[in-house]
Amino acid sequence: MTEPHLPDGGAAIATADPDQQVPGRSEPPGPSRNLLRFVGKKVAITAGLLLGVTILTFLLVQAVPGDPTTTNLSETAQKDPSVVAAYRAKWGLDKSLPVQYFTYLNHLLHGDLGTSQSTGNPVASDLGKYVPATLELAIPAMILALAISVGLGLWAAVRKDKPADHAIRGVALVGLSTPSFWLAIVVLYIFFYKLGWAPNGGRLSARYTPPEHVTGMYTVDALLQGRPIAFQDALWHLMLPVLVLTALTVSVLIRFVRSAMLEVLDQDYIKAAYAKGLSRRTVLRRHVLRAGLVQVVTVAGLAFASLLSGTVLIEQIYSWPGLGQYAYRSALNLDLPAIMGVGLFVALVYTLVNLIIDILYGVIDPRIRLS
Amino acid sequence: ACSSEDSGGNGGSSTLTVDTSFVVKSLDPGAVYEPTGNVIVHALYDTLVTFDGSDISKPVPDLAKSYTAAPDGKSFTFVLRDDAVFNDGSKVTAADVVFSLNRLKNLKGSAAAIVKDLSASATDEHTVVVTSAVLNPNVPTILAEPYAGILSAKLAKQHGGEDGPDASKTDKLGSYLNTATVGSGPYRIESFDAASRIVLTANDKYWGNKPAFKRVVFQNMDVQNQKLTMSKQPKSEIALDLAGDSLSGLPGALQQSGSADSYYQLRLHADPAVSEVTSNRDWVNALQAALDYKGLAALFGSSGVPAAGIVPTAYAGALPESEAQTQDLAKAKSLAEQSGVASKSVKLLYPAITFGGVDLGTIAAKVQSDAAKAGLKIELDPAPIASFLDQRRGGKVAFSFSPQLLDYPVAASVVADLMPGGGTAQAAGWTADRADPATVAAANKVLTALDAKEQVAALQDWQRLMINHSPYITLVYNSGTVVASADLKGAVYTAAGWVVDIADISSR
Amino acid sequence: MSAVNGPLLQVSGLSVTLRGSDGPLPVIKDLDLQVNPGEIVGIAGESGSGKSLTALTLLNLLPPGATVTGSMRFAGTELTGLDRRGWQRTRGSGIAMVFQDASAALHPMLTVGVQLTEHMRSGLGLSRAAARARAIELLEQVRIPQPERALRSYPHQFSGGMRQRVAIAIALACRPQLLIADEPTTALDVTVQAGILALLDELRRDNDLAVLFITHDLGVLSSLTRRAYVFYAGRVMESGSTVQVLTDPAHPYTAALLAARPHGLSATRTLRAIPGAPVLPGQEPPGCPFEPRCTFALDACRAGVPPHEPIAHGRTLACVISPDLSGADR
Amino acid sequence: MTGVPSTLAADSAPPALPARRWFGLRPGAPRAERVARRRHSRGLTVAACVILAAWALVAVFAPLLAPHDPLAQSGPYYASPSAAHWFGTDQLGRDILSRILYGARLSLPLAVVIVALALLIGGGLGLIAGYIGRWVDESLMRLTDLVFAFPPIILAMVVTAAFGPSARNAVLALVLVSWPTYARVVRSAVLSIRSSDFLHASRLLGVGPWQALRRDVVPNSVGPSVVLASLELGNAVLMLASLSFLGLGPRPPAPEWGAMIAAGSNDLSKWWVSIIPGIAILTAVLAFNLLGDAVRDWLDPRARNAR
Amino acid sequence: MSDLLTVEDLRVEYRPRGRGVVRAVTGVDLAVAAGEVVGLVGESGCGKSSLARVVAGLAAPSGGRVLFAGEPVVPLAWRKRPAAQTRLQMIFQDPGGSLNPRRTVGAQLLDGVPAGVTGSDRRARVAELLERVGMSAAAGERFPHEFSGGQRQRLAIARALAAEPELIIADEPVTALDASAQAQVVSLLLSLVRELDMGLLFISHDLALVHEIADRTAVMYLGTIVETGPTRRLMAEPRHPYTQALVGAIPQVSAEPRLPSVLRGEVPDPSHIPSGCRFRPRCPYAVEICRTEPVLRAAAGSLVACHRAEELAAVPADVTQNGESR
Ligand SMILES: Nc1ncnc2c1ncn2[C@@H]1O[C@H](COP(=O)(O)OP(=O)(O)OP(=O)(O)O)[C@@H](O)[C@H]1O
Ligand SMILES: Nc1ncnc2c1ncn2[C@@H]1O[C@H](COP(=O)(O)OP(=O)(O)OP(=O)(O)O)[C@@H](O)[C@H]1O
Ligand SMILES: [Mg+2]
Ligand SMILES: [Mg+2]
Repeated sequence: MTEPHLPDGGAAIATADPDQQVPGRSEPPGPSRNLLRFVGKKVAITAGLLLGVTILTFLLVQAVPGDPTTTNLSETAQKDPSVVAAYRAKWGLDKSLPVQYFTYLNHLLHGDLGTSQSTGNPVASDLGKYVPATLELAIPAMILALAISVGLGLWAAVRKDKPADHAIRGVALVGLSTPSFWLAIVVLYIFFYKLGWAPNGGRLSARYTPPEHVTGMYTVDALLQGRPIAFQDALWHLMLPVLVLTALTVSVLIRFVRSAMLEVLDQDYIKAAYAKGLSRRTVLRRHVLRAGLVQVVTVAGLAFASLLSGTVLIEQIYSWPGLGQYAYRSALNLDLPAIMGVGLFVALVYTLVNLIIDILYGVIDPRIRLS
Repeated sequence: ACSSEDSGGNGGSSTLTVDTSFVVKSLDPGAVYEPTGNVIVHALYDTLVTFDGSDISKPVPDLAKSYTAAPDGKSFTFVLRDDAVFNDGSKVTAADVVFSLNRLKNLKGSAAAIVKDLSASATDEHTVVVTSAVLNPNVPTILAEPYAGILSAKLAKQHGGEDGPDASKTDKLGSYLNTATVGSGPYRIESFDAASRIVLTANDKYWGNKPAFKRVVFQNMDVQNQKLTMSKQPKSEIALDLAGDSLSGLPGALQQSGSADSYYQLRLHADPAVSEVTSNRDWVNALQAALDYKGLAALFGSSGVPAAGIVPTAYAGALPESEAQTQDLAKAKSLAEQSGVASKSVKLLYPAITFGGVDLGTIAAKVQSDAAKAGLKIELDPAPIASFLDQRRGGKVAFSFSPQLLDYPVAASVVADLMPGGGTAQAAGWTADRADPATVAAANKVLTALDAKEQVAALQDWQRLMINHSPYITLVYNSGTVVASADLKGAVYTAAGWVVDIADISSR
Repeated sequence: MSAVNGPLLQVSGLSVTLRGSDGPLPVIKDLDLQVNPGEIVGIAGESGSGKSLTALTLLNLLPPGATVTGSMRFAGTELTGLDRRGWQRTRGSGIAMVFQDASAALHPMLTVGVQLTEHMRSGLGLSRAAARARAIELLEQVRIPQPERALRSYPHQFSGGMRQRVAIAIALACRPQLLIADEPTTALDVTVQAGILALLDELRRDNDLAVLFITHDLGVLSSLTRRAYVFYAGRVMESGSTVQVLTDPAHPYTAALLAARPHGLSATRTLRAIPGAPVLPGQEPPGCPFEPRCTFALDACRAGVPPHEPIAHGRTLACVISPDLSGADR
Repeated sequence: MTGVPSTLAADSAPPALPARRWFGLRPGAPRAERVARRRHSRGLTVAACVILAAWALVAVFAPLLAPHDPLAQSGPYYASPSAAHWFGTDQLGRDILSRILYGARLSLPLAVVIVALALLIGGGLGLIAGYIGRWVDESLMRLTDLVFAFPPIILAMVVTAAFGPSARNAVLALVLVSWPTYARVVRSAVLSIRSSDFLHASRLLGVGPWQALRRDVVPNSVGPSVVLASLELGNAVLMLASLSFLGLGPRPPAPEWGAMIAAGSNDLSKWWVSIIPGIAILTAVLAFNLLGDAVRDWLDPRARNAR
Repeated sequence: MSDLLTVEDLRVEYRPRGRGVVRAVTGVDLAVAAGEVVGLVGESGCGKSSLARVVAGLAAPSGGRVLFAGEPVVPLAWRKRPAAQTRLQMIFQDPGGSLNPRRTVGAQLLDGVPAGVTGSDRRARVAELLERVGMSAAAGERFPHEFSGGQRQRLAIARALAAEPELIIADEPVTALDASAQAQVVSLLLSLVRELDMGLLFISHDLALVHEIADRTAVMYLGTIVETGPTRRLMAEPRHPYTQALVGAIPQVSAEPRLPSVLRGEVPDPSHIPSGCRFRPRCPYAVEICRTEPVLRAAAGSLVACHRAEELAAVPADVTQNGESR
């Protein structure tokens, strides 16, 4: 059976052996064609993925013994068949499954994600509200986590087997072993309940009106609208959840960063850089970091995805009206359009993040072309 | 919109914060049904009649300055006051009332089932007659509930409101009501975020006494956070979901107000074809004797009350506390043995939620462990709420458990539902032929009583009979509680359905 | 660094011990080695004999935990015990190094231009423009076509041979006095190897560069170097002028190495393998490390490590028996 | 969900960097290679083994060790830690220490079951996809993409919410979200073996494709997935606890650690109710993680830096 | 002597993503007879391995034919290999990768023992094979990682021998080994070929090594064979300029050392093969006629693909560019 599709298997050889290329003689075919094909392929894959997500969620929710009418009508109302029938008719639940599905797809193609049965709003507008809330947690947490873990990971790698390394690895391991929701509770207990330094949840103190929806992120919007006090307050509310998310992400990332950096430190080109007489600082900053970033980017992308899901629990504890809470509630209420909306959105983010990673690879590592 | 509150933040006088955990699906009176929605809708829309504070014994005038009941108990005449205006300044007329009540009925929302027998007509601009197709002395109470809020017909129609028979299809008003208010209540909606934050502002055209707070912010907050927040003794803040054990350990300066208006009930299917265990009277009685009602009540902290009958203590007709059920393990054991099915285990279905501050799993686990002491075997079967309701509606669930609230604050409303032929009895397989005739007779007596006193006595008799002859075991009553910061007054809990009248709250 | 009379590099009694998992691991033992200005000196030996470690020791690039004893005098300065600054100054502008695998030794994500100029600016104190000018000059010197374009290219855009040329240019950038080349052609085809060898020889001549050339190919050793050291198990077995060592080996090990290699284009004959396997560090026999594999071994060989001593003008040997190898292969 | 996202472990095999050329891992020095493998702080591994063994013993002997019945009320509700109840009691007056001890009978075996099932299913599919290739491979990869595109907890949440909370459904949900990682790991191992010389050699000797699968492919492709599995054990404990925390795990009154944390999270003044089970999870997961690292170092010397 | 292996106009092409077609082998004719050692030399990337893999049946050719004992070689697929073709065996470059690390050496050798051998004879055969390659029978119990590179390569040879091959294709079998181990393996191979009267296609980029063992040698450049002939003669009097360059580039141990001669340019990318004579861009003798592609032909006492073979035979065989004597 060996090599039933040899050309594919051989691609690895071709990239692993770029010896044959000489500048000016054999540049790969023009980037524009490649880029087009690359983008086309990505779009096709994404579309397939999204379709898969809709089918998956649809089937999943249909397999469920529950019925959305139950959670969206009072118990008394459910005993009245005419009320139930009216409800089912309103939401199209009386149609056959394929019809329901294709109706949904048809709407989807027109950019309509449907209406959430549990909030009564268009799913798209719900997402518009909840997604920025989650991003407001996830983005700073990701940035902080990256900065911290790259710093500490590099430090640990450089000081391999020294006390600093042991300490960093130990803390990361403990972090990795800590249940996020538990950590969130402990932190809340300490900083809110005991010390009173932090608010207890929510995005903004009640006495402030949320800034008008521009980006949906309160801190950004407050700044844009010139409301420094609201900005401060929003920032203050961000503190604990971001702290917890950062801690978790850092502990996930550090070990990868460290091993990536160790791998790099072990490379001949680092020895060669030292052999040239460069200072340690230059070597670490210019040579080690740069090379280590390729792998950091890989895991960072994945860590971002996991961070998004980590927020489900954190949002629960910090009363953060984000995507995670929305997903949780929709799941419990079997709110099909909402679950699908969340699924689609997350799948989109997933492909987007992958795309960004691919692009970053290209930026960081010239060996990797768009292919 | 405005950035003024950034500066006047900590004064706390202008804004009332309401901490509650919510999912508000709609602020349309025709569709509202969840507690926070009711609180808000009650503040946005006036009703014909209402209740005063925590007193739910008798509806008092609101938009109607008076009402009279016809002797047949089927027809009620409401005379509107003439100074009431909607928040656009236009007068509240009988036509608005008729429009609102028709819409409520035809919209086929959650409340439609309650009002399906009612019809309204205007005799003149200030008089409305509401007629019930069946005998129903409780019509005024029903019309006090938030879902019976009165909309401005003109404004409603402008934004797609319909009251015709096919309103359930044609009405387009619903989502508009999340952003604007077409009522005559003390507040109007300022901003609506179904899951995180809802803000009300005072209606400056309000015809009655102006509310003390200009702004009310409903913050979505889970119970634990509410407790934490209140522990910090904030200003101008109330919490609505602290109940049960989460009330303990709160600072003494906080004010608590509550009344036991919900009941937690086990339902045991009476049909042997569904379960030979739960349909076994001895087994049911054994379970009834095995339960530690005091211990169950203690799970709810100070707010729990061991059940005596079915009707919670907040309502007229409740049995006195002295009659509270007690545990009798010896009796339970002997009944269990006698039943002959004690070796069989049965699944207890319940929704996997936290209600009234207590995780239902905890209560179910307590029931399970109490039963085990008498040798009765119960397996717990939590289900997502949707699937729970769906299964129970199917009428094939042997054994289930859930908290219950009254549709409107009259105890008799539960009777029709629980007696053979009622919806719940039906789902529990309790048909007339399986029921004890005396119990059925007692129920009918409650339903036909016209006089309040007579009704109370009948209710109590009925409950005493139900204890040993019905497929229901009521465990405890629990109280909703309003916890308010020390600087507030008027934050009283009402069992009337809207929890607390926001407009009544003011600073000391 | 000022020009000095006498040897450019004088290593004496150098020992290196690495940190192994089960304790210290002596990998280089009592090494004496000398490189004169402008001279190409070769080091040959089997895999694992400590050639690369010697090179790394000379640049203080050993893995953490390594201990170095003995003396390394370079251009009048003692290198053993130098601090970080001191090493930084020595590397690049005193001693430079070319690694075996250029594709691994060039940073894959930095342009040739950056890699070629970054140390020039600190090491030679050149301005950006001056560094660039010198870079182009260097690339021309190592015969890279289109040097301007090459500066903007990444290493992967070059062939293996070209990459090695770039690596050499980088090593030469700060005008080192000594270039250590650790098997720079082992990964290359013979035709490409020939080019690199010619280049190194030319650079030596033009720049008065001393080269310490490490290889395991005796043919390469013969064609390029003038003096040679034969390594085995972290020790020098013999040394002397390359021609003498290779045509008249004094040590049985050298002779065995010669017998094992294909003899180029002379008449076909069977290759003769050295019996046994090379010793691993930490597992040396008490006597001569080559004794277990040596066809001439005597009891005396087991008694102790043979001293490494001069036997004739410019030749040294570490063998107690000094058999007459003329009858043996070559 | 905390812990290493399982996808990380799968894809983190560093993009083919040149093998270590520098310090003699040449074919000629097999022993040196093995020496390098053992360069480890055995202390931590021993500690991990001790903790795990302790937990295993606790799980086995819980009935003997527990001072109280974990399901029965043995004290007042919410009693703070005391001599009678070392770790206090919970909302039903059950002894927390006893519940934690019994909890080990739940979390640890379930974690093992989750990982084993995911390994079996994912590994099996990955093996087939990698070996057969073509459309089989392509469709499997798209399927894994699909699962990866959902954050694991949301998918698990939907599944358990849909089918009702129970230990079985939680396990199924977690298997559903974790098999793709194994599939990918095994697949990529199979792909590299498929182009390996030893497979070619045995095929050339006349060994049939299925026989070769058994002899050459399977034994050589399980290594990485076993490493992954050992690293995932801790994560499985965490994911299970997370689901339980959301009320989607084993049913009450089962003493599941995550659910115990949830029970206490409503009221921080009863800190012992949630803090202590959290520590139980922490130690168990920590031990699993340490052990996973040790297994990886042992099976995969190349990754030894990644600790 | 009839040819055991016949390769006719063999072509191997790859279509890697993002690159043009890679023509790794472009029309090669080759034959190996029983008892004959044929060397195949050429620079890295010229297509040697591609050729070897197709000849052994590991991959299907893009064109041309490979006949083994008169039958076309069946590329491996979802079937067992026909028994007859197991007599064509291959030895790989990487001794670490060519043995299954998780099975004992003995078990792997057993795989190859023909089904005809049964019972205790099978084990005996394994011991015999191990002895034949100079290993003790006890080695069969051990795992590959317990051996050094040279030993592993000998074990790989023993495994190939298990199938009682008539022809062995060895793709750079000693490149990864030390000089000393190289010597061992090469001598072993050579003695086996002589003893068992097998054919051997010995692929290497080390001309000196090929010179030691091959009866005939083919020189490959960019996918084609540019010269072939009896090894001794080919090395002594190379006719193709490329062969000359290869020969000249071998560093010699000599009492009068001289630097090896340099061939300019690089091996071009097989996805961009120059037109005409593919060696033309690097050839010091290229003239106008070289713009047309030469074919392999008998010229100047050799089979050579060069338009100017006769002319060049007249000049001393030295394409030295700067290989001055020192
Ligand atoms: N699977 C493949 N896909 C694409 N190109 C390939 C593939 N395999 C080999 N090549 C290319 O084909 C050409 C010939 O490769 P081949 O491995 O046959 O060369 P070789 O002579 O064996 O080289 P080496 O001496 O380096 O082993 C090279 O340019 C190589 O990059
Ligand atoms: N970091 C290390 N830890 C332990 N042993 C090491 C280390 N680096 C090298 N060694 C050992 O030291 C010995 C000498 O290694 P060195 O790399 O100097 O050999 P070499 O002569 O350069 O071999 P090659 O020809 O393979 O490059 C070898 O046996 C090697 O296994
Ligand atoms: Mg070396
Ligand atoms: Mg090859």
